[in-house]
Amino acid sequence: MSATIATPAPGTTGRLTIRLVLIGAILVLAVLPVLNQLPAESTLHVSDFIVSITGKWITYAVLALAIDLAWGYAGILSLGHGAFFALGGYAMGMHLMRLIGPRGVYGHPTLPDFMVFLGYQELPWYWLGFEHFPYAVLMAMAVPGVLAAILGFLAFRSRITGVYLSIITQAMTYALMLAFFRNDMGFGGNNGFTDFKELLGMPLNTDNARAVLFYASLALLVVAFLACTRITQSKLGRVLVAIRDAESRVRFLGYDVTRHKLFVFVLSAALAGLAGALYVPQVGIINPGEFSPGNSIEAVIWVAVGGRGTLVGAVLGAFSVNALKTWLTTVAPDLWLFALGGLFVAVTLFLPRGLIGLFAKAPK
Amino acid sequence: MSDGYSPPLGRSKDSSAPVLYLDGVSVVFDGFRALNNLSLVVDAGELRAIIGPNGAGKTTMMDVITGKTRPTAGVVRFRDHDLTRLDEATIANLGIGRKFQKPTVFDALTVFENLELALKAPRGPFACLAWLLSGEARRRIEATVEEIGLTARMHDRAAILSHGQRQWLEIGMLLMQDPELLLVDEPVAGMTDQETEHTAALLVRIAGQRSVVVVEHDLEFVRALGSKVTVLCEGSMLSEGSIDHVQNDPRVIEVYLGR
Amino acid sequence: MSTTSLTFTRRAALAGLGAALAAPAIRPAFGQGAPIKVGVLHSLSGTMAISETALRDTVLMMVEWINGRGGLLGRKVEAVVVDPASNWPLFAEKARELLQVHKVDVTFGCWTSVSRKSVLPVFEELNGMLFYPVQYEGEEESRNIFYTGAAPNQQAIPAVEYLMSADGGDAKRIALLGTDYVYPRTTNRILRGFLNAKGIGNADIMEEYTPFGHSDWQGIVARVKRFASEGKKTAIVSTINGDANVPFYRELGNQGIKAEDIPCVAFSVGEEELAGIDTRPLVGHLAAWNYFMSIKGAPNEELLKLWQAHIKNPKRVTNDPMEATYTGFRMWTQAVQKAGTTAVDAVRTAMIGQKLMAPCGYEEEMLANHHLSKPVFIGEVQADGQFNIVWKTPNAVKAENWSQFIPENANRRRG
Amino acid sequence: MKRPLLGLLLLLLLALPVRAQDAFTGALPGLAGGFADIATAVERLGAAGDPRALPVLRALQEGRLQKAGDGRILLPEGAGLVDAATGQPAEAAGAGAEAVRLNNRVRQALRGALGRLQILSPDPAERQAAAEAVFRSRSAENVPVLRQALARETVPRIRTQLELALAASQLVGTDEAGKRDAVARLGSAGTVEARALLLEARGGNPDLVTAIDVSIATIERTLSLRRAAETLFQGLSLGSVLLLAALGLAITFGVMGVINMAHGEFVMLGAYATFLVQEFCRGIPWLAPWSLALSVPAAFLVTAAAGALLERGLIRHLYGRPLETLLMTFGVGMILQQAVRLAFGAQNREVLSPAWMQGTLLLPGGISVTQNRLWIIVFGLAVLLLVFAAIRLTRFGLEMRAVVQNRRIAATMGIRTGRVDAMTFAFGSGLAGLAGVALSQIDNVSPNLGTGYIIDSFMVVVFGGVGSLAGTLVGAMTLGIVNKMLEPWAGAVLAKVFVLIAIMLFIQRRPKGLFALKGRAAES
Repeated sequence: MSATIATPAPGTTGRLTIRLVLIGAILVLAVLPVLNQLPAESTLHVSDFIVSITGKWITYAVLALAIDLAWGYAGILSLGHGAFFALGGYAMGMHLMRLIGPRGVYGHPTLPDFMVFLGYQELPWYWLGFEHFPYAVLMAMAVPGVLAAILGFLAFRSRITGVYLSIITQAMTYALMLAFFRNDMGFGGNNGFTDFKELLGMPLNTDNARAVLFYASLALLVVAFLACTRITQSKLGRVLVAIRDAESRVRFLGYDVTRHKLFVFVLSAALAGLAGALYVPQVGIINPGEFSPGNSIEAVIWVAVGGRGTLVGAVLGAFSVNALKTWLTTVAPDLWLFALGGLFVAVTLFLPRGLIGLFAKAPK
Repeated sequence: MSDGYSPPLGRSKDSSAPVLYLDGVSVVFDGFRALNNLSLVVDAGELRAIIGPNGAGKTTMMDVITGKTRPTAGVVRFRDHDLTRLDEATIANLGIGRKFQKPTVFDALTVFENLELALKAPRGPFACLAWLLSGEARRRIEATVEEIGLTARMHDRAAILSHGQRQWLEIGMLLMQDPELLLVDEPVAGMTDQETEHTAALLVRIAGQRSVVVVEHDLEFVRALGSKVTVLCEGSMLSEGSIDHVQNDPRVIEVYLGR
Repeated sequence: MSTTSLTFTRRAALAGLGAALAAPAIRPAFGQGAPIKVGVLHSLSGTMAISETALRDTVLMMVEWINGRGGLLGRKVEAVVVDPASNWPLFAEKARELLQVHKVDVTFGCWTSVSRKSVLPVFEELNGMLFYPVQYEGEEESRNIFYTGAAPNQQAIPAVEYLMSADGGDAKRIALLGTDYVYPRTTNRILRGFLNAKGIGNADIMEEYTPFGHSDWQGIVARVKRFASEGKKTAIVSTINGDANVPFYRELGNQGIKAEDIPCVAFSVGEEELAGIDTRPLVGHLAAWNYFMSIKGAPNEELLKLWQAHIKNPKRVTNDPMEATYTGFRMWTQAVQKAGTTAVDAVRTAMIGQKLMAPCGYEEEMLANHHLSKPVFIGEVQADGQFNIVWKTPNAVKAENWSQFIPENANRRRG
Repeated sequence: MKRPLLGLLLLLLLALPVRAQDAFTGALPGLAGGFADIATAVERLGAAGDPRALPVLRALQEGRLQKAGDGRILLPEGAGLVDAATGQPAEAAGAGAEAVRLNNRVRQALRGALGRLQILSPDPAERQAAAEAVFRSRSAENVPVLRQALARETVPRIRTQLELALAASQLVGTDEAGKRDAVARLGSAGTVEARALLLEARGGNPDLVTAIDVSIATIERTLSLRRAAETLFQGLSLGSVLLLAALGLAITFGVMGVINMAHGEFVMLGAYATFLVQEFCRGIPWLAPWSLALSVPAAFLVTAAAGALLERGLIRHLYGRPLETLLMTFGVGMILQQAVRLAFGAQNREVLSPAWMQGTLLLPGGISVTQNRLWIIVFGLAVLLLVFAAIRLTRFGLEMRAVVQNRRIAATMGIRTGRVDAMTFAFGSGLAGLAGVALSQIDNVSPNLGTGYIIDSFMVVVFGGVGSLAGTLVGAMTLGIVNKMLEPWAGAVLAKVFVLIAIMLFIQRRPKGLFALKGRAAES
């Protein structure tokens, strides 16, 4: 009995099966780059396309996890997580730009092409340090984290919740999008960063680099999943659920709700930033379009489709919606928006607990 | 009361000094005076019942004490602390627990977990993350569960409890908080007579170790508490004294009992 | 808790998807008679759909056209249409899908520079071939891309020269208005260098950028009016893109800026864009392109006939990027016939030096720098939404993708 | 251009038929040449002052003038063509005849020439336009004819314009006293055009520099005031667009608490409804001028119906779950956008502005405002008043407020709450359609139309205070004006970014917005 006290909803057996399923799924994913190395004639061969697209989806899954942690557990529906993801991406993008070095079109030793072009004489101060990989990774977490901390502190302190918070976070990502579109910001304007050459000494656009990035993303997903599971199963997780369901009651119990929400919001933003940092070298471009409010909403919808407040659902949602999108944009280029839009409507209407609700018992 | 419940340690109690002190408190919403120059003193270990018609300001008074509502004017003190400057969480951590009129428990959590959240312990996010349930804590929780009669339902989610059971669970949570002052808003609404009796006995037992303020409509229940009674009307104190005293106060009869 | 079904679903989802995507890849390599595949990588949804859907239709029209003539190398030509949804990373993903999964022989696609930049590494890595049909800022050259739109010296510079000529109104002051992205930024940088070289100082140049889809032009148009009141003949050079043009021109018309006083020459406004504007107040404003629908001659009539029949609308307009797509497609078919194969390396070699009597009425030639030689036309907006050509170059102009007006290009090898 | 003044004077005063005929017929063949020849010919025709030049130049301006293969200039008259030189019908002219084309240089010459020819016209409107044209063409040769016109003119407005034109013409002449006089007069005109003329003259007249600078300073003072007024107008205009876009949300979100992410798409539907009404009216001549007016009810009904459908079909199942509603309506928005794209094509659709919404209106004090934006401000305020009246004065408004305040009690009073919900949502959606009508006059009518306004509208409602119409009005106007005030120094993008940040900070300070509902009711 006591063993189950801390872990309520799914019984021990349920948890075990979920674990087995997860381990199985991870193994299937992990074997993809290996199958990629098989000769193309082999029936088990997996194309580069599948590997690179799956790598991308894994980073989306991490983003979905981050959103689920904040929304599914603490009830913070951020429509600005795309911005945190993009900021992480920009941090990594800056690192990749610095690594291009003199190989740019204009051959400038330090300045990226677009700066040469806009007449910069030297690197702006905020670009300093990004030539170091650890610094870039740190920034990929710190910048979204600090932004989330500022925004969260102001909003949570003023007890802005629910749709108001959603609207504010949406305004945040919109403002960032407008700002990053400006070429004068020093982030490459509309084009953002592209034409990356290498990362950690590996030339990008090789099978090898793709596999390394794939495994790094997979590792991040596993670690993030375990960390989120740990959090949600701790007393903190239960406080978050309590906040989600009855915020003011938690205050009367003596919990400083602002701090708890801030903790999870900042953590979630930093995780989204890390996901973005792994996304960028895999897709080869980062630009302000990533800040567009629609992107953030879509990411939230992945979580809703999969089933919020379950973690597994977030991952499932990210994979299934994106797979569907990839498939539909090719087989039904004119009609895919109907299918996807219809899916969003159907899920919110008929599957309030998402796809996972089809299989699992009622979650928290 | 079960052995599992141990009185708080190291609490310096000056039984002569009042625990709660309200003086000249007014609350104005959009020109409507919800509280009008209200004064109230509750002593350490005292059990106080507050009655009054709807809209008399009972809940607003609770809101003011717990930091939910800021008074427009007046003094609200808990021991040495000026409550008008503090937020709900800080006030709760000073030792004021509140049970709401409409039972508010966390539906997604089990009975055990609800109590665990209320259990007096470090409240920060990192502390919560690192929290491990000690044997001592579990014993206290289990004892309280027994106290509130929910042992059989300890691992059921609160969502599926009956109304009365939710009332009890919330009282249990209040106990877990180990407060010095309990504010209890209509604890017996929706309870059977037997449960009501049980609750009255529990509150009487608790008082003495700590101060309890009970807001209630049920005069039988108030009588069962056998405590001093304060009657509120239109945001002010109308009458104060024993139940018999207030029941015979003509002003009280006019505005409340007489109707 | 039905864990088995969960496992099943997850695996099935991945496996099913893999099968769906990989199915064409499992087929045997193309033998004689297998269709030639043409990838179409234009946005059909999102902000760029407004411009790019017409290009998708153009490619489909050309595929129909070539099949109507018996196909290519005796094989059927098949279009593979995907929707990159105005999402730049999705462009890269779809490019990879076209090349690796659908094994397309050639791709026609992209409109914005950023989408081209996004797919460029993919085409280079997988040695694909992309035809890019839109005028752009230059400063690029990839062996895997053929640029069939104009380079800056084939559009921007002749247009400004015209403005400064007696016919164009003797402009001595230029307002450079653009959408804030790389094409306007680069073009304006080149123009600034050019204007400086022509003796127009920076005090007589105004440069202003607005975001995509900017809809409130009141302030900027008022500022241009003021800029024009400094006692020198002023002209506007607009690199405003897409959606923002309708509100811009409406404001221009409503604030009474007449072409006689302050002519505005645009590089991104063609017949398609004008279709959404009441052009009567705008008569006399200008656009510079390498093709106008109003050009006379058999090659253009052929294009118009094909297009209006394909789209089943006798009033539907053509524009410059459509002509560039058409020209690119025809040159590609010529090159494939010359090479006798669709293999990228062979076709690439065969492409250089391909000539075509293009709908613009001039013979265009694919140069070694993967750009075309093209004539330049200046057209005046007419009340019916068409352009009246008021100036043209005597010959096709060779593309300079590396502009001589950008100092950093001085130590570069000329393309 | 170098003909002696005296000759021109004689020409005009005596109008010697022989000489005029010479000048007129001599200039005509130039119209068959290249653009430079045409421009010269036009100038000569204008200078000649021959009455026969007027129809020729008008025909040229309207693109009706033909040139025959043999170089003759043909003027359309009735159904046929006449030879402009002889006035004889041109029999076999059709072959090889083509329209004489214009470019900006020709248009410029044409404007000056027509101005000069029409400045003595009996029609005051024509004289006014002519005086403006002569002002712009700034030629010293115009001085005598302007003096003549001034001597006759009685309409004060045209006199002012003529005086300015005279000053402009004198400024480029050689008469020093006249120039000095002109500088002073242009200074008092206080327009950008006058400033341009003075700046232009500054370089070539060293001894007038001081006088010119004084005049320019005078103009600058007038202009800076006028600019402030115009900035205010621009702000109000942007504000009125925001107001229209947000009013529907003020109902659906503010009153009902429904987050409708497809609101922008409803705006877009309204714009397409306007387009359809226009296309319908195009074929019916007597209806055509009313198409925009007809669009107002049509757009309202179309979007209201769409709204009612959305509410009854989908949203009502999600009451009490605002976040899910948000996600679902996002999906609805995607579907609507693509549906319109497939039905109408991705390209922009052309919605014409009626004549009364085109061009600029000159307010007292020389403040010029664009007509379309002025009307949109009026429209926005009118819609606001109607909404206010609908809520306060109608049975529907009463029921709506009742349902919002206490659904259960309203239901027990016999109000069909479901119907009221549908009607309220339809009402808010219909308002979005009205915004679409207005936006069709300033923005693209394309499937993406709505996406640009959705976030701004939400910000307006949240900033103004949810559930408060006054808040929506004040919020929209404040945002519009602040945005336009920031724009000149921050640029359009940063201005918007600053405004967004300011709103975000403001909401932290006052989570309920500018016009917050206070008290217990607002707590829940």
